[in-house]
Parts: sequence; C-alpha cells; structure tokens
Amino acid sequence: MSIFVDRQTKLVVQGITGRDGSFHTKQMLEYETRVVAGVTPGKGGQRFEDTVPIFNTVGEAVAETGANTSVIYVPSRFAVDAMFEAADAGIKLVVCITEGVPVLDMTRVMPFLQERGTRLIGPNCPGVISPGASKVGIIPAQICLEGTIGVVSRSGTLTYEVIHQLTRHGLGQSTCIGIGGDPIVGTNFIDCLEAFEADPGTEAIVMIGEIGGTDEQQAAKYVSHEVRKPVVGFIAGQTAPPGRRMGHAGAIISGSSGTAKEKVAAFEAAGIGVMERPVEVVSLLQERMKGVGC
Amino acid sequence: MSIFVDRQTKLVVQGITGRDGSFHTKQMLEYETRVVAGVTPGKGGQRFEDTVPIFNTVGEAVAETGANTSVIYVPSRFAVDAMFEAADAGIKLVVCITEGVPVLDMTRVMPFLQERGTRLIGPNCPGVISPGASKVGIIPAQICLEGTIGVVSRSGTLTYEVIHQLTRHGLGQSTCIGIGGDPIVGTNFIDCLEAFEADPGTEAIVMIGEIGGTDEQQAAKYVSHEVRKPVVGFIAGQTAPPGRRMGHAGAIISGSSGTAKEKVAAFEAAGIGVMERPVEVVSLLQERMKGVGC
Amino acid sequence: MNLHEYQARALLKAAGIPVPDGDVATSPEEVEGVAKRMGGAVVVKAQVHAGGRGKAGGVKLAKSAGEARVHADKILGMQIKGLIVDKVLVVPAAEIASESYVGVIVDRASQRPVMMVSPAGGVDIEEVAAKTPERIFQASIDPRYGLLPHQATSLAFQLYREPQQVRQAATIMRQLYQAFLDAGASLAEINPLITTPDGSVVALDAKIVIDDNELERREDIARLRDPAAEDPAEVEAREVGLSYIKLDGNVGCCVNGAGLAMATMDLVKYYGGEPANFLDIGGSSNPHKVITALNIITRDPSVKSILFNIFGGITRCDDVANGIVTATANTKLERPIVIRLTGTNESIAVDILKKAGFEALTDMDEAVQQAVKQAREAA
Amino acid sequence: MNLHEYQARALLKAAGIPVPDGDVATSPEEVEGVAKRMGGAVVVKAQVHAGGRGKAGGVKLAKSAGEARVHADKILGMQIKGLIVDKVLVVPAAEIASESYVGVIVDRASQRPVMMVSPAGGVDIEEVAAKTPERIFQASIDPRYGLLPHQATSLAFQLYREPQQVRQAATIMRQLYQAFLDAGASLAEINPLITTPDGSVVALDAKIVIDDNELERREDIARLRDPAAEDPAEVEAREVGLSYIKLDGNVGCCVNGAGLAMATMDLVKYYGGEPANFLDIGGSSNPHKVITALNIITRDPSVKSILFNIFGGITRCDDVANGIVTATANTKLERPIVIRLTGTNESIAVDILKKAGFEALTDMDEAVQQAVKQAREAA
Repeated sequence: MSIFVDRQTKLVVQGITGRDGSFHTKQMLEYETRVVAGVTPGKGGQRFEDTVPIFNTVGEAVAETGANTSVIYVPSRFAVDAMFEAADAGIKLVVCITEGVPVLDMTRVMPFLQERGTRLIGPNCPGVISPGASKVGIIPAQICLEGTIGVVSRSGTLTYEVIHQLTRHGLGQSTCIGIGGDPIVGTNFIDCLEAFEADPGTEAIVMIGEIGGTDEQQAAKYVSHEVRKPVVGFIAGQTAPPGRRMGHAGAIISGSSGTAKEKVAAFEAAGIGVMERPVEVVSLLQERMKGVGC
Repeated sequence: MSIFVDRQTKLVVQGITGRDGSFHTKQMLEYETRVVAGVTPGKGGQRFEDTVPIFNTVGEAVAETGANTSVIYVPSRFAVDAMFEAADAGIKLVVCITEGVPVLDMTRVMPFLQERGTRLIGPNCPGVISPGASKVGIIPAQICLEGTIGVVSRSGTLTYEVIHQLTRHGLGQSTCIGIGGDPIVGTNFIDCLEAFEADPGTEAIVMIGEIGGTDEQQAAKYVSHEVRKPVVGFIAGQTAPPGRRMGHAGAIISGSSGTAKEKVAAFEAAGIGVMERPVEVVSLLQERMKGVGC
Repeated sequence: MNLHEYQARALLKAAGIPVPDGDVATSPEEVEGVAKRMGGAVVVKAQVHAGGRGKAGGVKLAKSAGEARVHADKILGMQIKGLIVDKVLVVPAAEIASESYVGVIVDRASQRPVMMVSPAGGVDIEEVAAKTPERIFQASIDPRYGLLPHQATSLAFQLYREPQQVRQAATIMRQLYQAFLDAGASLAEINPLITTPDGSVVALDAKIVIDDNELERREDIARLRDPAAEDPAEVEAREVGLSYIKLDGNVGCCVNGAGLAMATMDLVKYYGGEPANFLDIGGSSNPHKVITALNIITRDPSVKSILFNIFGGITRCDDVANGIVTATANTKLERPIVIRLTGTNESIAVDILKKAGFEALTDMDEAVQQAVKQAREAA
Repeated sequence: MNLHEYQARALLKAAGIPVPDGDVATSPEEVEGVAKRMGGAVVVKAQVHAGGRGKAGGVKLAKSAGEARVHADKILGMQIKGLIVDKVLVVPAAEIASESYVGVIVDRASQRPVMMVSPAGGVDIEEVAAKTPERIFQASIDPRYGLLPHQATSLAFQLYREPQQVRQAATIMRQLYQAFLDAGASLAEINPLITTPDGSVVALDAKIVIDDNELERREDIARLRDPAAEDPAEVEAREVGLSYIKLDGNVGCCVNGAGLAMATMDLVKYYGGEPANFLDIGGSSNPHKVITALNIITRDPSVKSILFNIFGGITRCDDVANGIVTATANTKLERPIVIRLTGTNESIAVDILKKAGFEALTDMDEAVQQAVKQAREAA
C-alpha cells in the first residue's frame, strides 16, 4: 500500500519532449509507471519513444487516456500555466518538479487548485515514489525498496540519503515524498502525515525538515494529536547562519524564527524520535517500531 | 412571514451620511427597520440623527452592533469596495442600491461574495421590503401592505406600479424584491422563487421581467419543476427595438436573443399566468389563488 | 457605447495585435490620396454604428485609387439604418488565406467573460452559432486570473495546426482580452482574424462595445464617443442624464424608470397606438431634466400626443409637475398632453398642474388610453 | 536579493509614494556638496546589505554640510557585519511628528501576502512583535484581488485619526503593495512612515527584498544587483549557478542539494569540526560547476580540508569526479580532500578518481569524520 501514487496512477507528463522531461520519462517507464500521455504543444499526434502518445493540451490527453495525475518538467516560466492547465483539465494530483517558480505566482496558484480540488506536490521537489508501484518525479528508483516506511521530506538529495540508509538495512518504503523546500508548496508535512496515518500499508513515518518557516512545528503538533504510528524526524541546518534563507519579517507573523533548534524542540515535545545524524534513522525506527509492536 | 429581511434584520447603512444614504435611512427608520449602524470613514464616533452610531469601517460596525445586513448607498466608484468590505466583515446579506457599477467589476465581485457565503441583492436595484417588518432600500413603504404575495422584479418603478395595484385591491405582500436590471446581479429570479416557495408566509408569486438575457426563461423552467405556488408574470419591452440593450454576441452563448416574445412563451410553457398589462396582476392572481384553494 | 471600427482597430493595435495599415478619410479626394499611398487596391469601409454595412453597400473593394474615390463618393453621405456615413476607413486590400472569428464578451449566465473562437470567420457569427454551433469554441475566463495561456493555446488549436500560427493566435487572444479589460468593454471581437498567404495572423476587422458604466473612470475611452454618429436627440438626452431612443410611432412617452417606460410603451401598443420613443427620466429627476425631456419630445414632428407616466418614489411628482409647468410657460404646447402621476408628493403635483391648467390622472391605463386616442385624433 | 535603501526608495517613489529628497554619494566631498544643496542639516546613511546599521554607527545626523563630510569620512570604508560601506545616502534631516511601520511580506503559513502596520514605527519591528504584539495590525491579502481599499483604510485607522492622514496612509499602502508586486518582492517595508509637523505622511526609510526566482522575468530589477556590496566569492558562485555562503570554520564543503549540504555541515559540527562554508552545486551538475566550486573553496585561506559529499540522482557521480580531476590536473591541491560519492554512475566515478590518485568513500559519516580529522591535523 502507499499514498498519492500507486498502480491506479495514470500519468501525463507535461513537457515530455524537453531535456529533463524525456530523460525522466524514460526512467519512469523503466520503473513501469503507467505513463499514459505526454503533452508538448505543437507535437500532438506524435509518440514518445514510439509508445506514449503526445498531445497538444492536457485537456486532450485526459479526454483520450483518462490520465489522473500529471508531472511537470517544463521550464520555470511555463510552470505556473502548466499547473493551471492540469487543474483545469481535471487532474487531481499534480507533481511539479520545476524549480524557480516565483512565490507570488504560487500565491495565485494555490487558491486556483484548491477550488478545483487538485492536490499539488511541489514545486521544486523530487516528486513521489511508491516503491514497486509507481514513480512520479525524479527520486532514483534504485535506492528504494518496497516496504512499510513512509518518508516525507523538504529536501532532495538528503531524502535520498535517508532512503538509502533505510533500504540498506532492509527497511522498505510505502511511499517517499519530497514536498519541496520553497516557501509555498502545494502539499505540506501535515497533508502527508494524515495520508500516512490513514494508509494501512504504512507502519512508521520519517519526516525530514529544514530550517525556515513553521511547517515542522505545526506538523509536530499534528503528530502529537493525530498520529498514532511511530514518527522519527531530522532537521537539517543546525549550523546554518540565521536569516540567510528567510526574511526577518516572516517571524513577526508566525511568531517563530524557524531555527533548527526550535524545530527539534517541537519534534521532541511531540514525541517524535529526533535523529542527530541521517544514519540514525534506522536504529531510531527499529527502536520505535518495536515499541508499538509492529 | 417573509424572505431575506424581517424583524431579525439588523442593518448597517454604508454611506449613511451621503445625500441618498441619509434620505433613505430616515425613511427606513420611520418604517421601524432596525438600522443599528452606519458607516462613513472619518465620521466614526458620531451619530446619525442622534440615534444611529456611525463607524469608520463595516468591521467595527459589525463587531459593535451585530449587524447582519448592509445596504449600500455610496457613489458608484466606491460601491465595489463597499461590497467587498461588507462581505469581509461577515455580512450575510448585502443590498446594493448604487447604480453604475461596471459589469467587469461585478464579474470579480461575485466569486468574492460566493466564497464568503454572502448574498448580494443588486446592484442598481430598489432593494427589499417585507411590509410590516423591515424595509432595506428605497421601495416606497406607503404603497406596500402586509400580506402573502411575493413580488420579484428586475425593474424599479414598474415594481411599484404592480405593488400599488396589489395594495389597492387588498392583496398584501410578504416580501417585495427588486433584483436590479444590470447584466450581472447578485440574486436572480430563481434565488427568489426558491425562497418564496420555501416561505410559509408566501402564497403566490409575482415575477416582473424585462427583455435581455435569459434569466426569465431559466426561472420559468425552474417554476415548472420546483414551484407549486401560483406564479403570475409580466415582461416589459414588447415594443422595445431589438439589440439596443444587449450586444448580439450574448445570444451566441445563451442561444437566445432575450426578446419579450421568447420570455412570454417561456412563462406560458411553464404555466405562469402572463399579464398583458400591469393592472391584470390582481385578477390573474385572484383567479390562480382560487384555483389552488388559497 | 459603440466604437467605430477605426477606433477599435487602434485599441487592438495599441494592445500589440497585428492590424493592417488604415486611414480614416472624410472626402472622396482624401480617400483617393490614401488609396494612392497604399498602392491602389484598397477597401473603403463606412464608419457607422450599424451592423450589416456590407449588405447595405457600405464596404467596397477598389482595384485602383480612382475606383476608391468613386466608391467613397457613394458611401460618404449614404444612410445606413438611419445613420449618415460621414467618414470611411481605407485599408489595403488584403490577400486572405483563411478567415476565423475571435471575440470576448461578458456572459450574463456564468457571470464571467467568455472568449469565443470559430474557424468559420468573416461571416455573421450569430448565423454560425445558430446553424453550426459545433464550430464555435469557448473558454470561460475567471476574471481573477484572466485568459490563461493554456486556454488561449487550446482555443488557437481549434483554428490552426501550424505551431507558429497557434502561438500567434494565442498571443492575439491574450492581447484582445487585455484590450477588452483596458477599454472596459462588454464586447471585443475580431472578425475576421485572417491568415495571409505568407502565413501570418492578422486582425482585419474589429468591433468593440464599451460598458457605459466604465466611462466615468476611463476618460481616454469616453473621449472616443462620436456624437456626429448618433441621433442628436439621443446625445442631448444623454448629456442631461436622460435615456432616449427614437422610435417610429406617434405617442411621445416620458416615464421615470426603464422598466415602467417599456411597460408604458407596451401599453400604448396594447391600446392600439404606437410609441414615438423610449424616454426614461431616471431616478431623482429635477425640473431641468423634465424640461429637456419635453423639448426633445416636442421637437419630434411625428409626435401627435404626449404622455407622462410618473410613479413617484425617489422621483418627486411635484418636481415633475414643476418641470412641465416651467417648460410650457413660455412656449405653448401645440400637441395634447396627458399626465399621469402617482406616489411621492402626488397631491402637491396635482395642485401645481391644476393651477397651470393641466389635468392630472392617477391611473396608468386610463392615461395611456387617452394619449393613444388623442394621437389618433390628431393624426 | 536585497536592494539598497536608495534603490528601494526609488521604487517606492516610482509607485507614487511620497519619499523625501535624497542623493547617493561615494566620497566625503560629494556628501558635503549634497548636504550644502540640501541646506546643511542632513542624515548620512551607509548603503550596505546588513541590518543594525544605526547601532553600528552607519547612520549619522549632521547639523551642517561640514559635519556631514566628517561623518561620511567615517562611514565610507567602514565595515558593517563584514561588508564594506562604499556608498552613502544623504537625505535632509526630517522633522518627525510620529513614526509608524508599514510592511508587506509573503506569509508562508497562509500562503498569501500580508500587509502589516504598527503605530510603533522607527524601531526594530521584530521587537515590537515580540514585546507588544497587540500593537501590530495585519490584513491578509487575497492575491487575486490585491489589497482592497477597505483593508488599507481599516489599517490606516490603526495609525491615524485625522481623515486626511488616513487617506494618505491608505493610498501609500496600496502603492506599497503595487511596488511589492511590480518588483517581485518577498518583503517591502517602510520603517518609519512618518508624519511631519505640517501633517503630511512620508516614507522615511525603505527596505525591499526580491524573490530571486523573479529576476529572470524582471530585467529592470535584476539590474539593481550591486555585486560590489556582496562577498565576491558568493557573486562568482551565483554566476555559474552555485549557491555559496562563507562561514567561519575550516572544513570546506561541496555538496549537491541544499538539504544534504546543511546536513553535511551539521555532521561536520557533530564530529567536532566547523564548516567553512555552505556550498550547493545544485541538481544537474556539470564539470565546469565543480571546477568553480573547488576554486572558490581552495581560495579561502581558512579552509584546512575539503569535503565532497555527492548523492547521485540527477547529478551524475562521474561528472563530479571528472570535475575534480580536471580542476586539480594543473594546480595541485594543497589541502587534503575527502570525496564521498554514491548513487548514479558511482562505480564509473570511483574508477575515474582512482586513476587520478584520489580515494573515494561511499559512507557519509565516514567521509565527514575523515575531513574533520584532517582539518584538525592541518590546523
């Protein structure tokens, strides 16, 4: 079992003929993800790698193939419209890999998607993989293993590091999600925690946070009230100089400066097992999972 | 009984110190409408006619007085913001008397109000009166009589003419609503028909339409399926030259040219009693109400 | 408010839309000069606020500057639907590879702007809608987001297959929507949007209708009003805040409120008469408005009787009565007048009118019947 | 990207906000000249991307042009938080009747812009927020509608009672929001917004931070970047697409991905070392990026050991290995290097490195421990 993507996922790739889009589509196809369509305006009627039909618009792709999920690899200046287009076409899960989307654009994207009941993962994220079922995005499949650990992270390669540790020690994953590190992302920690908690295929959860914002603190509060499965966490940026990533005024609203210290304290207060090093994910998980008899 | 406004209506007047606002507030107060507050930025702390407290913002007015309805008399260039402000302050019924609001502004106002669950009546309308209970707007109270006829109209003075006929013949009104004649209005015929049908205090309904648009045709369809109370109707503009009020392209979308003939036909097809002259409202109603044993 | 084609073209051009060259001219000589400069082959197009210019002979293709002059001579001064043509637009004759329709309007039902396109352009779009609705494609525009690029692209694919043309058409649609917004329009259309033999996409004819409520805040657009192209009485009425439309009958109507005005006209018809006009004196009338209204009505020679129908609400009946008395104080009315007043300050009004020798009625049907009868007797 | 005060002032002025006169100068003589022109009494303000300029002595009031020159002489060349002041802004000394704060930021939690005001202006707004949060007032902005007039008016009533000042402040807020949007800012603030003794409302100091992701589509804003005001290594890194921040330690780090980079630094600290920098070579690295990264690190004299930590995903390990080999082919590394590589093309990379005489590790903890140890030994 898994969350967000599985064998029911019928994927349309927005920007399938671009450099990144074509590279990763091949990888997704190799992983037997059900890539049912691609979109590149003007290349409608062609086929990608002689198999995947290409359409001019997402609307056509959905009408012809029943795609229910999209992944976006278009350049940043087209990414916002790609999200609008996917939502307008009725796509219910949009994974935006593209980085460099302006934050002010995202403030307009979010209510648009919410009105249409479309979930966005990203932007500027590595995507989602449910090992053995479906890969949507760029998380390297070879480091993953099918299993029962849910992984959610704001980082890219740091996530891979953690997944790698899990896999090396035989701890497979139900789903791994990179939610992206931008100030505004479509899916946050709490969304993923809620889904993992509800997923019978997930037995424990790994949460990888960073400095900046208050997403981790809110997630910690959520864990203490709503999550019964074991949760372990990591916060990157203990040594980061304060104020280099976020403006000071953010703190005025959130009442928090988003430091690693603060986030670790929130994790601990919520009973989340905090790793000091990524490698500790294995021992901490084993300990916690024994605790609840998984 | 009545719809939209009654003795529970606690009214805030936006633009209470303006020429129109002050004139009509006096009339509403004379009718014992519960005018609990007025708003004129910069005059907060003063009182209107030594009684009604004036506030700088609708937010303050609502917080201090519990106002649940607003009526807008501000000049047209301020009317859109007045609607936004009322909705932001949590007002659930906004009656906009002001005329001259650009249609493109209204396309932005409507989703704003809908998101906040605020009903708008108008703009460019005479407002609502529930005789004996509450008057919100500018419908002359002296022509009204408490009773069981619901009146809904796109016109101003033509409505008065019809109400006048009803009152002269002892047919009192539960509520009279002028929904306004602009291309985009907050409350349409169907909204009023639905409310009248559900209102135990309303026994029969009078609908007064005009040429242009397809609101009357849709309302007629609604009547035939959803309204069991007797409905009589009038369409003004039989002799109006076609195309002077609405662009031709509107017809491309609606599949209708909005002529009086078409609307009368729709009324007749729905079993609505159609008056040829406003004065016939009385005889037609008496006939229909006898028919259903009211 | 309608814009002339040449004004609409200028707005589209300012928005970045490719529009061919074009010059406005008011005399055959000027037309000839423009045509010469354009190389001879031109189209001469009447600039008048009326549909069906082509059918009425107001649009002519000329193969030479001399022919253009001959056409202009016929078109200038021509009447189309009662309006005199006093200027023409001269454009180079375009070679057309394909014709499409692109337009944006405010849709009352969805309460949103809608962009419409059809590959069946260059003809009356209402006919296309009526006969082959499947050839019309629409995109509903969320006004908070505007016409999104993917919406424009998707519509453009309904017109063209060539990626370059798709891109051009999508850009034109976004520019058209921007022009529509900036002008405060209720309609903006390009018909036809053509492709030329070399493949580029160009707006050949344009139509823009402005929402009158936008004019207060858009002085630049308001300045485009061309009073010469309208009925002078309608212009005069508008200037004092009246709404007046000339019709073909003989009962001159003066009413407060558009709905009641239409109902009054309908009642005139019902009783066998014909209304000479629609005239709404609006909400808070003042004597000055009433005087102007009466002047406009009496100036119309086809009016045989005058009917006032006033339901006092905001409008005070005594204001109207005073207006009538003032207007007729110096110049005696030469046509019978029937005055119906009821509502606010009705009795004061009746007194004022009686003192001045007018009768006042309170019943609408009675008043209309009288006015119709008097018009018939006078005719 | 941070803007200088003088740049932010110019953007606000362009948006219509009343901003006092002001001139930028780079020498004491120039400052004296400006001060003379302004009548003598001026404030000399260091233009540097660092907070706490005032406390650091970078903002000085002068009663005369001569005094301004003396102040400028001290301020120019001064270091504030490691950054050298190379220009100052000279403004006339303002008479201040009251000081407020007005700012707009993007709030991560609500995913919306928020306009904040406080009657406690002219001081550090974070302190106000921490100590007297009830003195801060906010309006959440629906980006599809912008800051609505009533929102601005409502906030303005929290600052002023005088209707004229309320109107001025509301207008300034709407202009500030527009400037914020037009600049692609993540923060735009006026602190203080003052009232002068004659009652007018004026923006005395301004701060704008730009979202770097906006720069691609806003050339005019991108041109405001002042490389002279930044660490040259950070500028060089940015130009090839690296993200580099100089820190105080001695273990030079080169990592792919910001999160992994931070985790690597944390691990350096965990094992008793101190990272010399944050350096993220980003996603699809190419050898050229790696070469620049290595150059930047080796140029830093405080670096005692170099640590590569690469988790190959999109980044191919062999690309990184090639980069290291190329960069060290001609100039021998004078400091120990520890390379950890895993993931995509790991084995190819290991071969490349071995051939060039480098050792390659696959375990992160092991690599970090080695690098820390070597730095300690070299120090």
